[in-house]
Amino acid sequence: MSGLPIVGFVGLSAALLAVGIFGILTRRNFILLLIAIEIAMNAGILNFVYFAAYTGGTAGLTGQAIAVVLVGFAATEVAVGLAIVLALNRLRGSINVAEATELRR
Amino acid sequence: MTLPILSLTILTLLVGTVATFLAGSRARWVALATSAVFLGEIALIFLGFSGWPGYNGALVPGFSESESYVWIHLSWMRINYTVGVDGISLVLILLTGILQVATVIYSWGESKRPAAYFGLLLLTCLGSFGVFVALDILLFFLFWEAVLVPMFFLIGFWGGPQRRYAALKFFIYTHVASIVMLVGLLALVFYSGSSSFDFSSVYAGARSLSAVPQTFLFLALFFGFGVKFPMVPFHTWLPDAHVEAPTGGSVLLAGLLLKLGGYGLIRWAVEVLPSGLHTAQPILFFVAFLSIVWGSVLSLSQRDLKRLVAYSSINHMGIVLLAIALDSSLGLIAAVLLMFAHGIVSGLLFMSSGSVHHTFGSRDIASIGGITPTTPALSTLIMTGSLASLGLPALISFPAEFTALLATWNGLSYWVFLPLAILVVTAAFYLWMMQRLLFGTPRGIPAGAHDIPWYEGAGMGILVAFTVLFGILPGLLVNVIVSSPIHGWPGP
Amino acid sequence: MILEELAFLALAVVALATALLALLVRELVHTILWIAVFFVDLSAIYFLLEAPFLGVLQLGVYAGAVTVLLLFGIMVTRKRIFSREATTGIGAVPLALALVTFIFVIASVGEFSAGATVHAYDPTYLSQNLFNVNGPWLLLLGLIMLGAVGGAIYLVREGRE
Amino acid sequence: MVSLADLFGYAFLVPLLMVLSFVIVGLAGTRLKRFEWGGWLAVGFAGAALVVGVLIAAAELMDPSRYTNVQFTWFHLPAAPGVFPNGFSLVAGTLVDPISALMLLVVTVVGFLVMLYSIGYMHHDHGLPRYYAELSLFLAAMSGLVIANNLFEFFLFWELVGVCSYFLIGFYYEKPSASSAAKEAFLVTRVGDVMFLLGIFIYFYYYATTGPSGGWAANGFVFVRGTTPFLAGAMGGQSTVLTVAGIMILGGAAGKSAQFPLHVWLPDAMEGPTTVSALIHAATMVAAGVYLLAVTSLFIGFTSTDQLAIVAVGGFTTFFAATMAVVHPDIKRVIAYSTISQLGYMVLAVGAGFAMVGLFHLFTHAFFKALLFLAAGSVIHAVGTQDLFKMGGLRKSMRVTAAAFAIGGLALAGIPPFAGFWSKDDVLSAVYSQLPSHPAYWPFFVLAVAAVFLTAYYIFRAWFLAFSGDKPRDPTLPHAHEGPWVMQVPLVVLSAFAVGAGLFIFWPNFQGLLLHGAGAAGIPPVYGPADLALSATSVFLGVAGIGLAWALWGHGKVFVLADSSPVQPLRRLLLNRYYFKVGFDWIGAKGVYTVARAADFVDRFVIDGTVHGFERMFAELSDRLRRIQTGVVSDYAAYVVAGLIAVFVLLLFVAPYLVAKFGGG
Amino acid sequence: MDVASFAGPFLPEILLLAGTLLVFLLDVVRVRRNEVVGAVTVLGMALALLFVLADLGFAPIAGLATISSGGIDTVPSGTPLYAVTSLGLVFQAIFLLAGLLVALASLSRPSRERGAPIFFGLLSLATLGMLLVAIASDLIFLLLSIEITSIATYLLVAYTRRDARSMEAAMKMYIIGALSTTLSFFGASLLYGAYGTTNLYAIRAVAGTGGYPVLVLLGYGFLIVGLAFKATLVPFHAWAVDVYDGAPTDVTAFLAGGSKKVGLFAFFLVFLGPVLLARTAPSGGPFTNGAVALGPVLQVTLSVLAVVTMTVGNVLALLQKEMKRMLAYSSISQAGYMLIGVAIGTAPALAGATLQMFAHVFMKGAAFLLVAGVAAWGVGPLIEDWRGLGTRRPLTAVAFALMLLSLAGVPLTIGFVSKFVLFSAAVQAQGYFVWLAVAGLLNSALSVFYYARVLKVIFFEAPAPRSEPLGVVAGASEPEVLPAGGFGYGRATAIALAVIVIVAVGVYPQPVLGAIQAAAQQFVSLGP
Repeated sequence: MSGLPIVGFVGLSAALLAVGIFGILTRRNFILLLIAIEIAMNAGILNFVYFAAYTGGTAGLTGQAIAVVLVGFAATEVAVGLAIVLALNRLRGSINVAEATELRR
Repeated sequence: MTLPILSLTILTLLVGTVATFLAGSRARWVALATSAVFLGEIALIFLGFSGWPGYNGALVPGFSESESYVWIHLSWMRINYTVGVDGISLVLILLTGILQVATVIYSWGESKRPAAYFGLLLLTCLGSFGVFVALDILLFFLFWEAVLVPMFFLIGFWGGPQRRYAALKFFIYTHVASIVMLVGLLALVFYSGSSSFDFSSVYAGARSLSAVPQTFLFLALFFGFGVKFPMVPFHTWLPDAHVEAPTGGSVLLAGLLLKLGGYGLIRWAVEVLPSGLHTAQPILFFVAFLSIVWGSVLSLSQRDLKRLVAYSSINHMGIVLLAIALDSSLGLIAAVLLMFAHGIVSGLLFMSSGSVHHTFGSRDIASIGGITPTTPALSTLIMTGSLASLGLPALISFPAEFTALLATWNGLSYWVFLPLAILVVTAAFYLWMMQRLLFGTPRGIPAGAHDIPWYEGAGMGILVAFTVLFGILPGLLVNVIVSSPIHGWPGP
Repeated sequence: MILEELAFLALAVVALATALLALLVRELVHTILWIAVFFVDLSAIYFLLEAPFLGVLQLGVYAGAVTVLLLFGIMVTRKRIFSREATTGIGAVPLALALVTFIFVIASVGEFSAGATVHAYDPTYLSQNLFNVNGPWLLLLGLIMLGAVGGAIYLVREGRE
Repeated sequence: MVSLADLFGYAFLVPLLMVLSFVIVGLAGTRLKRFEWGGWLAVGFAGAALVVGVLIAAAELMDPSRYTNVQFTWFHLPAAPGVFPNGFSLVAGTLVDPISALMLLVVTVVGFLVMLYSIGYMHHDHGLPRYYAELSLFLAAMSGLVIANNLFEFFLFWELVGVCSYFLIGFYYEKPSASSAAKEAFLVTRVGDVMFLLGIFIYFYYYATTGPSGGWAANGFVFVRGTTPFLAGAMGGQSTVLTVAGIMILGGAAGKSAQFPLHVWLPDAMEGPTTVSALIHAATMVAAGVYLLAVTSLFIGFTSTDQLAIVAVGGFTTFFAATMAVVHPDIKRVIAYSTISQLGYMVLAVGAGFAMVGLFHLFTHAFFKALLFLAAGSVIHAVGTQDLFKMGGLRKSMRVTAAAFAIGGLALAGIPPFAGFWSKDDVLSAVYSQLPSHPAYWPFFVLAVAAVFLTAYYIFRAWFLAFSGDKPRDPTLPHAHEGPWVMQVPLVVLSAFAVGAGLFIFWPNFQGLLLHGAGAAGIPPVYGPADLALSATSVFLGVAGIGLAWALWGHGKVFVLADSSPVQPLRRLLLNRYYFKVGFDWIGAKGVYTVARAADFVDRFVIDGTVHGFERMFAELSDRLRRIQTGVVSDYAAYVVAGLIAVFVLLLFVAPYLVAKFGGG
Repeated sequence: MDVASFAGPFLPEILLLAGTLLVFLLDVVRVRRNEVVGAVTVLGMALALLFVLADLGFAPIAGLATISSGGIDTVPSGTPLYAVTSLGLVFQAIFLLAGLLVALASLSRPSRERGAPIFFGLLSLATLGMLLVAIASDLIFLLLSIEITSIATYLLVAYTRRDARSMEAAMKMYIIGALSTTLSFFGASLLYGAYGTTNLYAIRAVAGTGGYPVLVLLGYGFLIVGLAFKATLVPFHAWAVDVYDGAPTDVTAFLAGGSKKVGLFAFFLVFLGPVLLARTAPSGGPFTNGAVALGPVLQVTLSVLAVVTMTVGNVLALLQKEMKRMLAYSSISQAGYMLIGVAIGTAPALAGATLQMFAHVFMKGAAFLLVAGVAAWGVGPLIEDWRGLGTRRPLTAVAFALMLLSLAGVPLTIGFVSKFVLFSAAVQAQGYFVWLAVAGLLNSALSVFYYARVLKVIFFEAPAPRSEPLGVVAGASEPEVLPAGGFGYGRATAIALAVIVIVAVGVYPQPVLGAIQAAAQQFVSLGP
């Protein structure tokens, strides 16, 4: 099976990473931040899958295996993030990260 | 059977220091006992120096007594605990012993936390002793820094009103300098292709370097040691530290700490980097002349007695630097003599400044004066110290300054006129000080002021005795200095 | 061939668009909607890349579990489910940073020759790889989850006291 | 059989005795009230020293060709390549030779007499233990200087006598003027000392390899008995650096002997007790400068340029100091200026190449000048003032003193047969003998001759003011009376010397002393007809001076110059000592002190300010950087991304560039 | 393959895992007494440490060793995910010591605290993650192990559930941490794309021979940033200050003393191959200078980061008024020193950096533990509040002074030895690395400013009259007396242990330094 456009794939993951970063930098809602992180994370996973597909052999399989593990990891990370969101919401009544600036300077 | 006398001495001082810290109200007795034992051990070292059987002199070539034990051995760095003495260190060790006992006796009446005070005094002396005997770069640096900490506390806890500022300034100046020095010393090891930090192998390795690396190494080391000297313009820590330090601290600061710089420069830079010294000579001369002039001229404008003496120290150490920079055996002998002399004399002067402060509650020579009728003994001591400091014959500074200036003439011919002319200024500020403080009509003397207590007199008396002894018989010291092989002194 | 490329192009555009929309829409619930679409879209890309197992996993874990989790989070932290995000604009600096990062990464693509072969893998081999050779990864993942579960439960449990 | 010559090795006893006196009186003086606070003890020691000194001098007189050197090594440096190929030694020792014996005689005699005199003169003062201790130390140092056998040791004692002088001038330290004068004396002589030191260095350096027995350095630069000075023998005469050395030695001598332009301290040194002035500032210490020049010229030698310089300084000072003495109202200062002037004669003689002539004048001058001072001291003791214009008529109540002062004055004025005549005449004729070969000496010779007139005038002006007339001009003065016997005996003894010391020259043994001391050089010229004329001229000038003094001041008259007189500015100039002191004070107080204050400012604000500037810079930087810690996590994320980009830039652009340019690692 | 031979090399990890599981299990069965769970944790860590030390061959316990010395320090064949190296063992010891210190100190926490099992469980889990980092030989294995530690520490920071400050800290740490993780994995994916493998030894081999595309540079760039989060390098440090400040102080001690080193050891693992080996020219690309090898480029980059980190950390610490934040900044600057070791990449430099990390556990970790204990006495958060501690609690003050002096690099302390070795190594490497030594030393001079300031406050300033200690009525008794009672045995033991190590190793470093040097030597000599 012949290749899909290489620029496209790396471009897509780079773009997703950029979108994720952009989201992390601009959003103030913790949950949106979590979503942005997941978008960026998925860019990495996509890279692994893509490179796995083009590497082939055992090494290629490894890439897919990494992707599988990372999907699980990302979900776990979100769970932890949500726990913090809930605790933060309980303590401050807000999940706006820009408002939590008690620690500074 | 060899007696590890040097390690034994370090151990004695260590134990004595710890015991003093723990001794509470009896600290001064412990300190005195330690000093006495220390003096005894110095005597033993002197004996060993002149061929006392049972000393392992040949271990480190050129050093009469030496000991060496493995400390840190890695594949790329070999550090030993190596100590040894030669003539130069022996003279300065003697200075350490004298100043220690004099300071302890002088401070007999210290009432603010005496245990810690005496302990810190002993610790300073321990560090100085270590610096003078260390023949390994790490050991040297270690003792070097070990002097810094007790002095920081002495200034910071027992000092005058500005003590915190002064302590911090002292610590930071000297610390930055030791850092540069450390880089220089490390580079000395590694650039000379040696993995050993021992003096002898560094000596062998570094001397074979070419002129350019030697110069860079020398300049780094010179800066490191020079701040301790202190050389102008890195000297401003000294007046502040002296003014704020307690008397005992001042004495050791001027008497020992400044000598560390001179000793370090001789041992670790001049001896091992002859080409470096040769190239850097103009810089050294410039700094030396600057220090000589600056210290003297500034002394003239001081109102605080201690500050005046502090600036005069800068002037005297400038002459030491000049003598070292001359790169001749005569100059080096003069430098060591001068360091010894300055140690004793500045100790005497700082003690008398302290006594003036204790007695009259001020050291401002513009506001108190004519103290001689009130305190004849103190007055005599101040006079003795001042005259010794301005180079009166039959007192210890004279042979030293004479040799230094003679060496300067030999090396620099008519340039000697500058330090010579400054001798006049030096005389001027001491004389003016004496005129204002000691003579004239009494003023600013508080009611009930009486002459100094016995212990202060005794402490200063010891120094006066040595001032006169070695003033009349400088040959005793010179014989010691020249009796050991002189490392690569090329002569002019 | 063309078809696949076109499909990829479409999926990529959708992925980007949904990702952006998820972050930019003002209603949080819409965000969840868009992010769900984004996950599904990615899963489609995985299928396109002959990685069906991953595609399924993506659907299950992301489009299913994570989305629900996020929705749950929004529900707990917002009084009204359709509350609006008090967003703070876009900002030039973040945009620039993101763009520069993008440019740096995309610039590296020039290294690759276009049109390599896409290899397909049998999920059986994948599972062998995953559980045999690279088994420790899963072990580590398990440890991560152990900590996450223990800690997260502890954190959240306090809320009910 | 013990001969007197065995004493030579024991010359060190003289300083040793006085050191003992110093130590004992210094430590125990306060408990010796019964012995005049240790004064009698000091007199005893001085007496013992006198005995030794006289015996040594006598022995030397018996056999004037003896040189006896005893020494030990002070310190020794082993041979090192470079300047001191044979090593370097400094030694200490005693050298008894004709000139040191002569000087030793002067020092011990005057020292003993002054010490004795002090018992009476100082009786009412406080701090006597200090006084006697310091005076003993001075005598120790002075006798040490006299018998020193090398320049280094010479310098050592030279400095010590300076310090003793410092202490004794400042004896009345409560008086600001006294402590100020002491400081001034020390400082001005210090200037000379510094030059002296440089001279020593030059000699040491240049004779390190070329001196006798394979390098002077190796055996300690000892003054070696020889017939020719080193300069002539080893260095072959002229060289720039040796000229400089000679000038430096002259500087040292000028400082000590108060020669122009370092003369300012000596008049002020009169703040000390009169006994001190007599001993230190007339007879011995100030003469040390001349002694130094003599020793140097005999053992080392001067170049001809040096000689001219010495002649110039000496000749000019002779006249210059005498002019200031002419107008001064203070009895001690008049004598002090006279001392400067007389020292000028000695310097002149040494400079002209006749060291022994200079020393001869030194010898006689010591006695008559000490006599003058002690007589003046007697007066001051009696009337409690030094102001000549308040005195008058003292002749009646103080006959011994008046006579002594007159004898001293006649000796000073150079009236035969008093001591001063013989020696001063020797000086003048010695210089005169050099005039044909050294025409440049002419002006200084003329000044010296002119000074003879002034000398006679001012000293008799003083005599007339103090002793002639009927009663004191200031009626508030206490009734004058002679001092106790201890004060009178020295006056009598010294008077005898003032009369007879000059006649020694006719004693062959004494002549032998001078001849042998001089070695080949500096033998006094043989008298000829021209010398007789010169003698007559100088005697005539002396008599004329006395006559003028009698005319103006005799019989208690006071000569007052009209305010409008054209010489009034000159008088003011002289009274203000040519404004030298003012100038020196200005340089010291204003010039140097201002520089010192400026330096202090630089130290505090520029150097320390720079340090504090760094400190502030770091504090500022720290404060700025702290503001990036906003507490907003999005900002932190932005830093991470910015850092990411920075790392990319580093990795892709900067680092490759640096590595390519400088090489890695 | 029997169980013993399989499990043998991993006995420490297994022991610790068992301990962790046991602690969580205790929570389930509702045994929540602080002392009990704490003791279990301490026991687990201590046993693990024992075996690690045995594996390192320390004489008295070498008989316990589970790995024959021949079994380590050779390049693993194939592409295994983990390999025990002696440097790894050294680091395991360091990590375990850090964990042990914190666990010991935490024994002194209030025994009624309900979350004790969670705290100790997360603590040992985090430590376990660190142990796993130390044996990683695969990039993904490494990153996942780091994540174990990260996740556990996020939750540890948030552990005091009712404290808004620590929750804020957890939030910040989580967000920046997650971002960094994302970037790390992205970087790993690029490296995977470039080399087709994630095995570090394989990458090392390829990078050493085959040149590098820009993709590799980008991959390493991403990894630098991702790992820099853990190692708190500037400018990726901003979170650390707030988190160190806001987190429960014992946790801060763990973060600063322990988990920070994970990032730095990861630098060792990831970058040492390229730094050491990859000196071949790149294959060309749009940005690279065609003739420059990978290694020097990475060295320069890491050097710049190191210098920036220590300088900024120190400058920021200068004016800090709060004790914990001052220590946090100091900790950041220390990371810069450690990174020097990687940048230089020689065995001496690695040894120096490793010793520095070893020292840092006892200096900074113990300092935070001490701060926590002092705070429990009612002393405020500001440095000012420590006034007069020298007279009121001399022993504590001296211990703290020793730690600060050690941090400042004063001789006869471990901090001096480590810096001495590190900077010696820099000078020994010659070239521009000498300037690294100079920069490091100047920085340590700068650091003296703020350490000395603290010492000044503690020893030279009179106690503040207003900061009445807890339980003392104002004016009722002399205000100079703090409430009775010390730190508690656990904390006191931990601090005493730290002080002993600081001084003992400072005086005679040969045993520790020798072992580290040997390990570093072997680590560097690994490779194709």
